[in-house]
Amino acid sequence: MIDANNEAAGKNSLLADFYREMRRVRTFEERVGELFVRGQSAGSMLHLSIGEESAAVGICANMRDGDTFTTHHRGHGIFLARGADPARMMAEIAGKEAGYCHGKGGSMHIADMGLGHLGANAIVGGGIPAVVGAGLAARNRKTNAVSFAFFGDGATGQGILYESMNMAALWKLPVMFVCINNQYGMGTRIDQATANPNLHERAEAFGLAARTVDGLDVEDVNEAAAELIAGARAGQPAFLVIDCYRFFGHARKDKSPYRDETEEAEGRLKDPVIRARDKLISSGMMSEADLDAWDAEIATEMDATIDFSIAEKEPQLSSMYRDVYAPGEPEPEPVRTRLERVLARE
Amino acid sequence: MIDANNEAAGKNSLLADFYREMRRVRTFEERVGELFVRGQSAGSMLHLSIGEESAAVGICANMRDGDTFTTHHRGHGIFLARGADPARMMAEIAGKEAGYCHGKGGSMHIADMGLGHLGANAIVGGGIPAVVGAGLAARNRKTNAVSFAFFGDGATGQGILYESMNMAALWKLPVMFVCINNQYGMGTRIDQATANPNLHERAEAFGLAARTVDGLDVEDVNEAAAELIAGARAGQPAFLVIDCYRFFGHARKDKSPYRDETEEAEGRLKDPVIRARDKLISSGMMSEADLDAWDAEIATEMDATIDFSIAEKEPQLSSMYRDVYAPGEPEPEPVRTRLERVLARE
Amino acid sequence: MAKIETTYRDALRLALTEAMQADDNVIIMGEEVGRYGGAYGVTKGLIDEFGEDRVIDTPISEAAIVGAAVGAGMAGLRPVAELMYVDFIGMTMDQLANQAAKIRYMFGGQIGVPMVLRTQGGTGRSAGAQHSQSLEAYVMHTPGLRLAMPSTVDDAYHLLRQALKQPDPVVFIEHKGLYTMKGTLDTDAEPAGWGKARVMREGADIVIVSYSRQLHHALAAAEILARENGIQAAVIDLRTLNPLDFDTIRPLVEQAGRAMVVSEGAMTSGVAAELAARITEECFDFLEDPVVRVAGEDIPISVSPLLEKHSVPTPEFISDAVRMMLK
Amino acid sequence: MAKIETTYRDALRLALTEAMQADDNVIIMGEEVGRYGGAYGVTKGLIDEFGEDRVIDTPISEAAIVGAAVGAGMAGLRPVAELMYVDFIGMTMDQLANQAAKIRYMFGGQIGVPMVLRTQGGTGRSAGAQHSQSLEAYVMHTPGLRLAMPSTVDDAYHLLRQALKQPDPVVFIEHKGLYTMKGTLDTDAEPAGWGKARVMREGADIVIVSYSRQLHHALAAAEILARENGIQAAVIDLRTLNPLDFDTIRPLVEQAGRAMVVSEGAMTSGVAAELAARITEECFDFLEDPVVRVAGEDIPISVSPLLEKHSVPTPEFISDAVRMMLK
Ligand SMILES: Cc1ncc(C[n+]2csc(CCOP(=O)(O)OP(=O)(O)O)c2C)c(N)n1
Ligand SMILES: Cc1ncc(C[n+]2csc(CCOP(=O)(O)OP(=O)(O)O)c2C)c(N)n1
Ligand SMILES: [Mg+2]
Ligand SMILES: [Mg+2]
Repeated sequence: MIDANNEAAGKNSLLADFYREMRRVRTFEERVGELFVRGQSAGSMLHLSIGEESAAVGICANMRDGDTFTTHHRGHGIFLARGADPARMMAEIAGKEAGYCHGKGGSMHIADMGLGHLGANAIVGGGIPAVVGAGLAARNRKTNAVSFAFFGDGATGQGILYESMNMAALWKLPVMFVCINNQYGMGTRIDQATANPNLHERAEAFGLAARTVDGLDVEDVNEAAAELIAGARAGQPAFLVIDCYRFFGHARKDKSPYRDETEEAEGRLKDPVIRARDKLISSGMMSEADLDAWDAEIATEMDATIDFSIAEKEPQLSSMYRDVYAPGEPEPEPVRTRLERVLARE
Repeated sequence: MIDANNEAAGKNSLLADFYREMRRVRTFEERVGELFVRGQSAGSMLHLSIGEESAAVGICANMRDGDTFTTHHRGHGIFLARGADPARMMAEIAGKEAGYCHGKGGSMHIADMGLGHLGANAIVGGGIPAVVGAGLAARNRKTNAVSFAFFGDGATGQGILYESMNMAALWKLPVMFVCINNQYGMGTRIDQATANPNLHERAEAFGLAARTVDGLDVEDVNEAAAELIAGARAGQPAFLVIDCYRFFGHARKDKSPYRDETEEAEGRLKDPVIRARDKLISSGMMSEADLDAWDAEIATEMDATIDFSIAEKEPQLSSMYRDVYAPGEPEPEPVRTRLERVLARE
Repeated sequence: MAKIETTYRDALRLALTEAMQADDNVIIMGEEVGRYGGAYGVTKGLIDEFGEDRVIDTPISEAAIVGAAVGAGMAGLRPVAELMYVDFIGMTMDQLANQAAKIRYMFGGQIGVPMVLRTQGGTGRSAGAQHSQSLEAYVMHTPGLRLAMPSTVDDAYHLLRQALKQPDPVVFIEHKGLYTMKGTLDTDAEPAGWGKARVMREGADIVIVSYSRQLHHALAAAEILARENGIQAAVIDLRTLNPLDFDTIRPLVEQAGRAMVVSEGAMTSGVAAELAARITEECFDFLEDPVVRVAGEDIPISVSPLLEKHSVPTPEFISDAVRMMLK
Repeated sequence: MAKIETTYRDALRLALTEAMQADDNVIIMGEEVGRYGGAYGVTKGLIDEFGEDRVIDTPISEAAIVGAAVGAGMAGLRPVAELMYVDFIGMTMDQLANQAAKIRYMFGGQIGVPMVLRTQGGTGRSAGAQHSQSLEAYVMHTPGLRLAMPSTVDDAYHLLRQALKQPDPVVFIEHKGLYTMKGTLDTDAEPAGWGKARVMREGADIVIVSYSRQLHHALAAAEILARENGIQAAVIDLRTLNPLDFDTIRPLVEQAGRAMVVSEGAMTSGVAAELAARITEECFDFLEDPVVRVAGEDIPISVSPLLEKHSVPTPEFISDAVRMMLK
């Protein structure tokens, strides 16, 4: 977890920290893919954020304690960049008891109140309006917190985004909308989903501070984010589009037959991890060997998440009825219990 | 029903026709108010379009045979301007069998397939997406028709508007969005509902041709409408905001305590009916006496709608189960019949 | 305060006022709840007492209103969101059923959504097909959502106070036909507990289970039956549909051997179906007759006052139905 | 064409293809229905045959997809809108329940909305709480909406063809667990009529009423029961929930004296409640036991495959329940 405003304290340059964190995200996602291939993930609805690391890292570096955020179905990287424990994440993705949500949520429903993560969402756009409410809470409770909604370009098809932006602007809430434009919603390219792909213009029309930044360079993302987030914290809600490319298929089984290889090859050149690495080396800030050492360290860290998640146990069947309602409330009556009761007639 | 493109055939100037039609709308609405006061309306959810006549008349004058439209809860004027029979409208508002919808719809659910009226709506924004579908039908069936969605400023709070605009622009549909900005949604002034009241900017951001016109002068509305509708017919969907003022309360019982009298008095100066009348007189096109004669004629016509609607009978109770499904399909079983059957045990 | 004569509407407002006085985190948000005072006047004056930051007029954006309430609830507020008509719930069902209802569960119990969604439903104002529905079945069918439907002045106050203490999302559906109803409210009296049904009338011949405005129709029917036919009907007010209090229903039905459920919602796959199925399961051996469902017709509601009236149960219909059972 | 061996998925595609060939007004619209071929592959290749004007990829805008289909249907097309998961119905409920379902009625019979909303639901892919639901009860409770839920390869084709001839809006819910199921399809054979249930298995001891994937669980349970306990269970596939064919159910239940309903949707206020209530009303004097509801637990669905599996009825559970009844 990086705090871009408190880097003096760190021993590395900010860019090095960014690189390290982006590499962690990428490696984690690669391991998620592996978990699936090994048949150990809960299902195949796994959406990797490879290619989008600068969005996760560049934004999260500007978050503060108390800030809150919601993410989408492609949110692993964001949560990791905010400080999540990758082992508990992987366990959740495997549907295990040791996961963040005890195996009930999975890849698309990870949350952690400790880190202000109000939850990933499997409904495109579903997590967006919550930040308006969190923004109201921040305003009324004077916490000085900002609430962030992360979502993809596809979510700009959802009406609730506009309702939420309108409210945020009207009430001058400390809210930040982060649109990760990876050019695709499943098989639909952004220009096949809208006549005007300059998405930030919509936000402007509602009165938000809005811009688009190229996600290739994490430092650019960080800079744009820092500026807009400062505004948001002061009551000018903002909207940032981060342009990037979805390196792989929509979910684990999608081989992207709807786009050609040339396009993919070009898209993958837009690699924020490699870009940061090249910059670190060419500027002489770090050597290739140092970076390789980091990468290896990270690989080890992430390998362990797989072992951990596989070794952990499945949730107990009895936990099924827990947490529908608050602790202390009666659990829903199991169908079997009901039947036994109904059929236990004299 | 005026056809602005075919006025050579008419014996009056276009402005005179506009005036006449706007007066008919206004007088009809006044009679609706009277019906309520006389306790003869079905309920009190009656939303009068007084002050908005130029929108109804200026747009409808540019419609053609085969064009379709949806309206909102304040849609009497639009339907009338499109050629509705005011007596059958009034009967519907009274909940009578002789009404357009046989007393099932009422003020907020009048429709008429003959005139392309796909229906008024009691859901704010509820009728908007239908025009996207009607636009698709026009495109695929090559009918050259435009489909119009009429709605109030308040409907810009509904996400479905943005979803619909995006689709219309993406598919280049012959669709026209008409936003009647009467400055209020119930007790909420437009600037209390959004940070940026320049509503047409939102449509622009989605790729629509968009502008705002002052509704004071029906000729301005007609002109703006003609231009945008021509574009829409050619596949450039459009959005027109018509600025006006809601002269009276939201519905019949609302006395608008949330706005002060000065504002109301000023707002009512923005009167498209009086403006047209003044223009006709000052330009010498028509004399005051001629216009008075028209007004009197219209008053008589509209008075008759009240008598008609009061004299007509209520729908038959048995019609209750009709039209849930298509003719020929079994009607839903009445609860009473079910009970009789269930309790007729040997 | 003790006992006061008041209305359903004012009792609701009192509950909101007291809750807001007691806890700064309670906020109200919805269309026209502030300056206008609420479409049915429930929140009148609250904006003056509590200010714009706590009584928040929103744009006409039902989905985001509910969604914002979800986020507010997660972030430490106690939002009371208002949906002007329950008929508009369709726009909010994703936020309500996929978000509010499931957040605690999906996130493994980390957090709940302590919000109340106040709304109103039902017939009686010639408001037509899109403003007259009784859609509680959608809510009752959604695990994770509590559902309260007050029928009395007393409960307008007490149930709302109780709803505001729940850790989980509560959909609180008032009835548009009850706002002007007068009654006695004892704010100090120990109310019936949250999730507990109330026996409103004793009677050994049949048990009528109802809620919201139909409770009054059931009581009226019971009066008619007692007067005209000497039939004694017990009448139970469910008060909440989730939790559902079966312990109050069971012994009475076992004793009477006959039960009827009365609901304004459409019959098919509605609340009445659940209640009938449940009573049958639990009391099968005691039933002389099948549990009778008296519910809304399976049709949209017309604006015509005549058709509207007969689209849902009337006291006459209920008493007829009881007579049909007992003849 | 006559008899072919095919899959549920391909049978659906065949029905769409033939309908589109027969009528230019049939269009398909939805997310990923074109170039991608549908999230579950049902519409694969159709865009090549019928072009972009008839197989329309939409933005991710469920509410407007349904709303546009309503307008298209009113304006002369015959739209087949696809909702990728029935879990997303929450965003469309206003367009579906307040518009599509009520238009014919509100407008006094002037026009209908001949649209089909194809979608899929159910558990089985560890897709979590927001992608695994069975929400047919919301639809069944809404007057004006037809509801079809095919369980067999044969019905994937025939029911969809029939749905495409209906004058009223049809919600057509497939099951994600059935797409790869193989079976025989006879396109020439006279299918069971629209709105008619089908007896899938005879049996004198108990009648199990089900639909969609649970029909197969019920059949599997019947096999277990026959084999292990000599119990003969009749199994009925409802095929459509609106219309609901009671004439097929009644005589069988009257004969067997025992009935069970099996549904994947959550128990409370769900389809199983309606079916249980209805069977009880119609067959009360013939019932030895209360009608037993075997349905989804009243909880959200977990991503954990273990919890997911036990959140809905399994064949073992169904056979256990029958044994409990008959012991
Ligand atoms: C409301 C809703 N509609 C459709 C889907 C199915 N779906 C899941 S992800 C996705 C594409 C989303 O695209 P985008 O928002 O750009 O995010 P990305 O996958 O590119 O990160 C779709 C259509 C969904 N989960 N929720
Ligand atoms: C979805 C929905 N939300 C709320 C309402 C209640 N309501 C009816 S009209 C109205 C105000 C609409 O304002 P506007 O769109 O500007 O139309 P106007 O009344 O000014 O013509 C409201 C909030 C409704 N009918 N539908
Ligand atoms: Mg994307
Ligand atoms: Mg307005």
